Amino acid sequence: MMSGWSVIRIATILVYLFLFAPVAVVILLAFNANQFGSFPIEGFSFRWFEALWNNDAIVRAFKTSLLLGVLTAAISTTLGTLAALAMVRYDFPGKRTISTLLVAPILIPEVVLAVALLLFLQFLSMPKSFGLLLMGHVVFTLPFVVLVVQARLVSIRRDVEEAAMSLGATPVQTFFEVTLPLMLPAVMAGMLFAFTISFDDITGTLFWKPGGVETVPTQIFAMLRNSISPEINALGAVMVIFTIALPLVAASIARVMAMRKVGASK
Amino acid sequence: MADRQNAVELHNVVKRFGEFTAVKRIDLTVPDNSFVTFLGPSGCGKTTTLRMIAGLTDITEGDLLIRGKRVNSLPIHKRNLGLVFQNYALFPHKTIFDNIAFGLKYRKVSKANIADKVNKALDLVQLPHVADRYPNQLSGGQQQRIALARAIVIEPDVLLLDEPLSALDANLREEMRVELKRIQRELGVATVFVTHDQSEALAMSDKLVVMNNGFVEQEGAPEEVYNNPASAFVADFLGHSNIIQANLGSPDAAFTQVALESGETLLTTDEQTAKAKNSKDVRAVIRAEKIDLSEENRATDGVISIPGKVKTVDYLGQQARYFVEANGRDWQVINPIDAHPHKEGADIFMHIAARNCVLLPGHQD
Amino acid sequence: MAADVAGARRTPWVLLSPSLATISLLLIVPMLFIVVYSFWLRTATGADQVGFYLDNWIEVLGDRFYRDILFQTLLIAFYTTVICAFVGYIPAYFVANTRMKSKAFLLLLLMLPFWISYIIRTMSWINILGTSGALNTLLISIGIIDDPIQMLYNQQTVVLGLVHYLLPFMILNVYVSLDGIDKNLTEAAQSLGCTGFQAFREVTLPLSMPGLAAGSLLCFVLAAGTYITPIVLGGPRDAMFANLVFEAIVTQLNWPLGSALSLVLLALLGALVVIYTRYLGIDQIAKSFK
Amino acid sequence: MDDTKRYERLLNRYRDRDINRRTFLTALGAAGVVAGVTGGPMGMLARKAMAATPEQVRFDGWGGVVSEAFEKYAFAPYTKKTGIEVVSGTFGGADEYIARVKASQPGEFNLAHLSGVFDYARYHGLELTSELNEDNIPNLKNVIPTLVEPLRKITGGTISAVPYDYGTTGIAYNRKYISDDEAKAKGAKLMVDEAYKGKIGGWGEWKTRIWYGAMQSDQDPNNIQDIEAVWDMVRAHRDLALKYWSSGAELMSLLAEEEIYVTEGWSGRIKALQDQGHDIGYLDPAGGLGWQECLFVLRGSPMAACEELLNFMLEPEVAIAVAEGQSYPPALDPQKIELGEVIPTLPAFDPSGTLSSLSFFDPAYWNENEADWSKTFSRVQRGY
Repeated sequence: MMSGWSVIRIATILVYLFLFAPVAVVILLAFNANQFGSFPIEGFSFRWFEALWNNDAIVRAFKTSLLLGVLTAAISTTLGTLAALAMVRYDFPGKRTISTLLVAPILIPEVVLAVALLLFLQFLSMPKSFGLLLMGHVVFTLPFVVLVVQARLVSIRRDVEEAAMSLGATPVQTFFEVTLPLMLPAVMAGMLFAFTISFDDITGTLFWKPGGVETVPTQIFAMLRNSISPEINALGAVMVIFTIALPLVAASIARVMAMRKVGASK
Repeated sequence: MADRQNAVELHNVVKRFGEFTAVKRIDLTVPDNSFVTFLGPSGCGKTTTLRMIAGLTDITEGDLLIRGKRVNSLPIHKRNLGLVFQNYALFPHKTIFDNIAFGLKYRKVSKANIADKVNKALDLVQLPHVADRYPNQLSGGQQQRIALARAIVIEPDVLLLDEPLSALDANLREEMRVELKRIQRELGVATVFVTHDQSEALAMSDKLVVMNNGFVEQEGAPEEVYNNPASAFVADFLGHSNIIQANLGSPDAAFTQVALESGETLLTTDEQTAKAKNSKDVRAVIRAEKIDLSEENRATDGVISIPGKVKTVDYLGQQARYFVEANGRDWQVINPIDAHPHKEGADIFMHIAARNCVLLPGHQD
Repeated sequence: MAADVAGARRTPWVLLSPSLATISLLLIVPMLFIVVYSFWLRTATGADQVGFYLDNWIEVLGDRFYRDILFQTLLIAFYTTVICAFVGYIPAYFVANTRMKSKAFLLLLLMLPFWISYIIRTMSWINILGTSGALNTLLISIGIIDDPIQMLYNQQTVVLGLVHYLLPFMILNVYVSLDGIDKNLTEAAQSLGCTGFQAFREVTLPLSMPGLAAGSLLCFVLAAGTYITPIVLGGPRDAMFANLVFEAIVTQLNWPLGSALSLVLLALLGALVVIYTRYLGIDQIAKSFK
Repeated sequence: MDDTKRYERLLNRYRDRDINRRTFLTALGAAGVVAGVTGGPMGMLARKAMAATPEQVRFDGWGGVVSEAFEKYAFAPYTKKTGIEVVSGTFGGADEYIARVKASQPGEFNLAHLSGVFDYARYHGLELTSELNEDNIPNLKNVIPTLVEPLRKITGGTISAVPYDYGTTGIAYNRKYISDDEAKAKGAKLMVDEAYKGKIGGWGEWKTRIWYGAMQSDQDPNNIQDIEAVWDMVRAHRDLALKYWSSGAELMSLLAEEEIYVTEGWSGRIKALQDQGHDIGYLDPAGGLGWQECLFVLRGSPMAACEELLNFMLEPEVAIAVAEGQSYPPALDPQKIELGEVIPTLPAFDPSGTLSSLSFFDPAYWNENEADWSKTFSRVQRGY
């Protein structure tokens, strides 16, 4: 008879398989020579990667998504970190309400958020712009950053900051010299979160993007209207590799930093 | 030359957190070069007071003076204080050198001078070889020394120590206590030390401030506070005392009689009687270690003996604590253990000298 | 110098103001605007008639159709949440309790599906479950079945897609609360005579409830708001409420009606969040993002 | 080297059949990439974010191969020639696009590749139509008149768009399971045949569903007498269908992977499937459903620049290249223009240039019922 723990281990492996099955299929089919990107696989080929590379629209969309994701991550991490600092380090009236408010964007269905903002803009007679798209992304990535950074900030002891100030650092200097380096892992995680959510977003982007701006998901969406092509799988594979590489690189950077901290003498 | 300056003065300082008043009107001075200890149970307001001096907590009412200047709303980073925390609060992401150099950097000290000062500080705390390590590579005691080095290297006006020894184990604590006192002497910096450990407080302080419930119960030299507690709280918090309701009797030749509630009569000095003469009720305070136990009655002039029976004995190393029943009342007695300690159930006599019977005015709470 | 003290009181608001300004301007104000819009009326040409009409609300609240779809949406969200809770608990428990050194790596792996395009992830189920998909091909080649089984395009596949999308949220939440439980507690329970499973039921499970609840809330809200999954993986009938919102606004250009529909969905999910905040606290969600 | 001259030399060589289409495309594409790279991503975005200025026009299309065809054969050369930049975007569907236009400022969107006369009428209803100066579009005379007339009727004599291509939505079936004879015999009713339960597909668009519902209940789709009978057919189809598809890609993959055996389909997509070797039959039933796509100019656009682009896109070389790229015949009249060898083989191609064999959505009739029917369909679709 199997022990309970073995059952749990096997079940865990199964859940992991479930989570990765679609990813594996996407990567597999990206190398399929078959026209429809379906099983059975009829031969190994790089043709879809080649097609992808030659597809200007996708390459452009990829650049846009990258830029959008990076800017979104930068802005929403900055805003979110400040907000998290306020929430963790200070007590003030209405804190509970504000805490709910900061999380609200992930609790409102995105299609509702998208439509509301669109209607509001039209009312203001404001044209859509890349800036608006960016701010839209910032709004719904903000809660994730706030939550991640907040959780981490709680575990940073306040006395380290007090020590810095007692030694003559101003609050701002203290933040950059002590607090920020200590919460960097959470800030990075929040940034990564914001980046990928932005990179992956379709609903809001469809509504908010100004003309001529396509992100990878909207480009995929448009491609689906007119052509089915394993290019989409190749694109998926590239994105998977790209997105897997990012956290892995981040993790190894974190490890190198940790190693340096622990040093050789231990 | 001017008068001897006070490093820190608190005048009528009050701290409220919302409805709760943590510090209820405190008046205190920390003289230059002195080692002042705030002693009290947790929640007594001692840490809050320290944090107000540091500038980590703002003051609700009253004035705070550092070196004669009112600094109530001066932010912490402009106060030039050395602060040592209970959990060291070393920067985990900086080397020991950078930790100690931190304050110097913000004082615009030149690079060469920084290195020089840091090395001197490391020498002072007797850890000259750890500059390149990170805090998590040091033991607790070493981290505490570094925290101290970091606080003193900036040559602070006042050194503030917030229960700096409580995270250390017993032996190390003893060692650091001596070390801390040595360094303080060497530097001559005015020091405020917060602790709930009475032995630390008694051993280290020039001046002891006993706090309770947001008030200063008593301040003074350690031996004075110890021998002559101003309140039942102080008597009980510092060491173990027997506090018994009593009535003052008529003055004898050299002593005054004190009739205890439990029936015995003790003697006390005129000095004590003077303290209580305006009060209807008095309490007699007899420290547990000031009672002499023996199997024979050794009453002499000025020493009363009370017969009793040993109920329990706790061995505390070189001492033993006895609970002695006399007239239906339990007394606590702490005596050194001689060749043969008293056994449970033994009939013994408690001897109490007149000078060891301290009187407090007022009624038992 | 007194300004510094006042400054300390102002600091949190200074720190919060960029976020609050962003959220107010891009979320609160537009939401209020949508409330106004829901009282307008769509005319025959597609233009909007400004005014105060209750027509949209009468239609949305009075029509069984919307109620039924709403119910179906909540049902799908409920199934998704329950499955996520059951399926997600196990790996969370494993990662929290494993003595393997690669705990962080296991967590990172769990997070990875987050980093993969939602559309592609959803669509790839077609390649797995389709008539000529991986699963059917496999089953036929090892001789379990002779003809492909029709697995796609029904409510189950919609739930499957949603579970796949939301599982990491659940696992993360449960993991955080499981990781915070003092291992001594289960040992104490066992020393008092519980079997391993009883100790789990008496100690671990109740203590992990907050994480489970936070994960469930996120799963439920996110599931109830989706519209792409039912389009890609659903059959003709499998629509969710967000699809109606999308249709009203995009296909029928009936923005006032779409606004009213949006608000119904929002009100319902909002109520859920308020109830949750009241009894469990939003902080629990915060905890899960350590 | 002067880019304009290079382009013209390329075009001439292409006209002289000196280089083939692929080479032509590659050369133009390379020019486009150079322009894109030197523009830089930020500059590109900043300019795109603004409303169109006379230096540029906004064009929105379907994306995928169609947009690629447009960019390579029409926009890049046009920009080289005129210096006016064409900012091109894509939309996922006509409905999504009209929603975006409705929420935009005048001038934000200029040109769009829109489907059908019906949408043209919708845009007119939203007062989004403009008035083209036909003198600036000499190539308009080559366009099939029956495609232009319905547009004129809606906008009172003037036009706001030029027809560009056309196609049909016919019945596509898998020959492995359904013979040509059976398809011909059953026609539209093939899609409500119990025998193929679970193997039937259909477009999840209300107009098409109602049109086919009318055919299945033997009514004239442009004059439905018994709408309940139509809804019954829509319901019957819904219950037999496996999936409503919502994109050309889905249509193709459903048929190619044999998830479904029969559906209605877009002629160009089915042609593409056949070219890839799938044994798919395609049938336009009697009174088959035709549609046209036009290049629409929205109110508030820089008219002269737009008109010049339209004229350029109607150049036979450009129109034919685009048509071959997307497998839909161009709107050019085969009686006036030599369309080459490929175009006549495209499904729905009408060599007579009259399109008299096809039926189109009567815009007035369908617009009148739009609000009602689209909403009802939304319900029927979900089981009501």
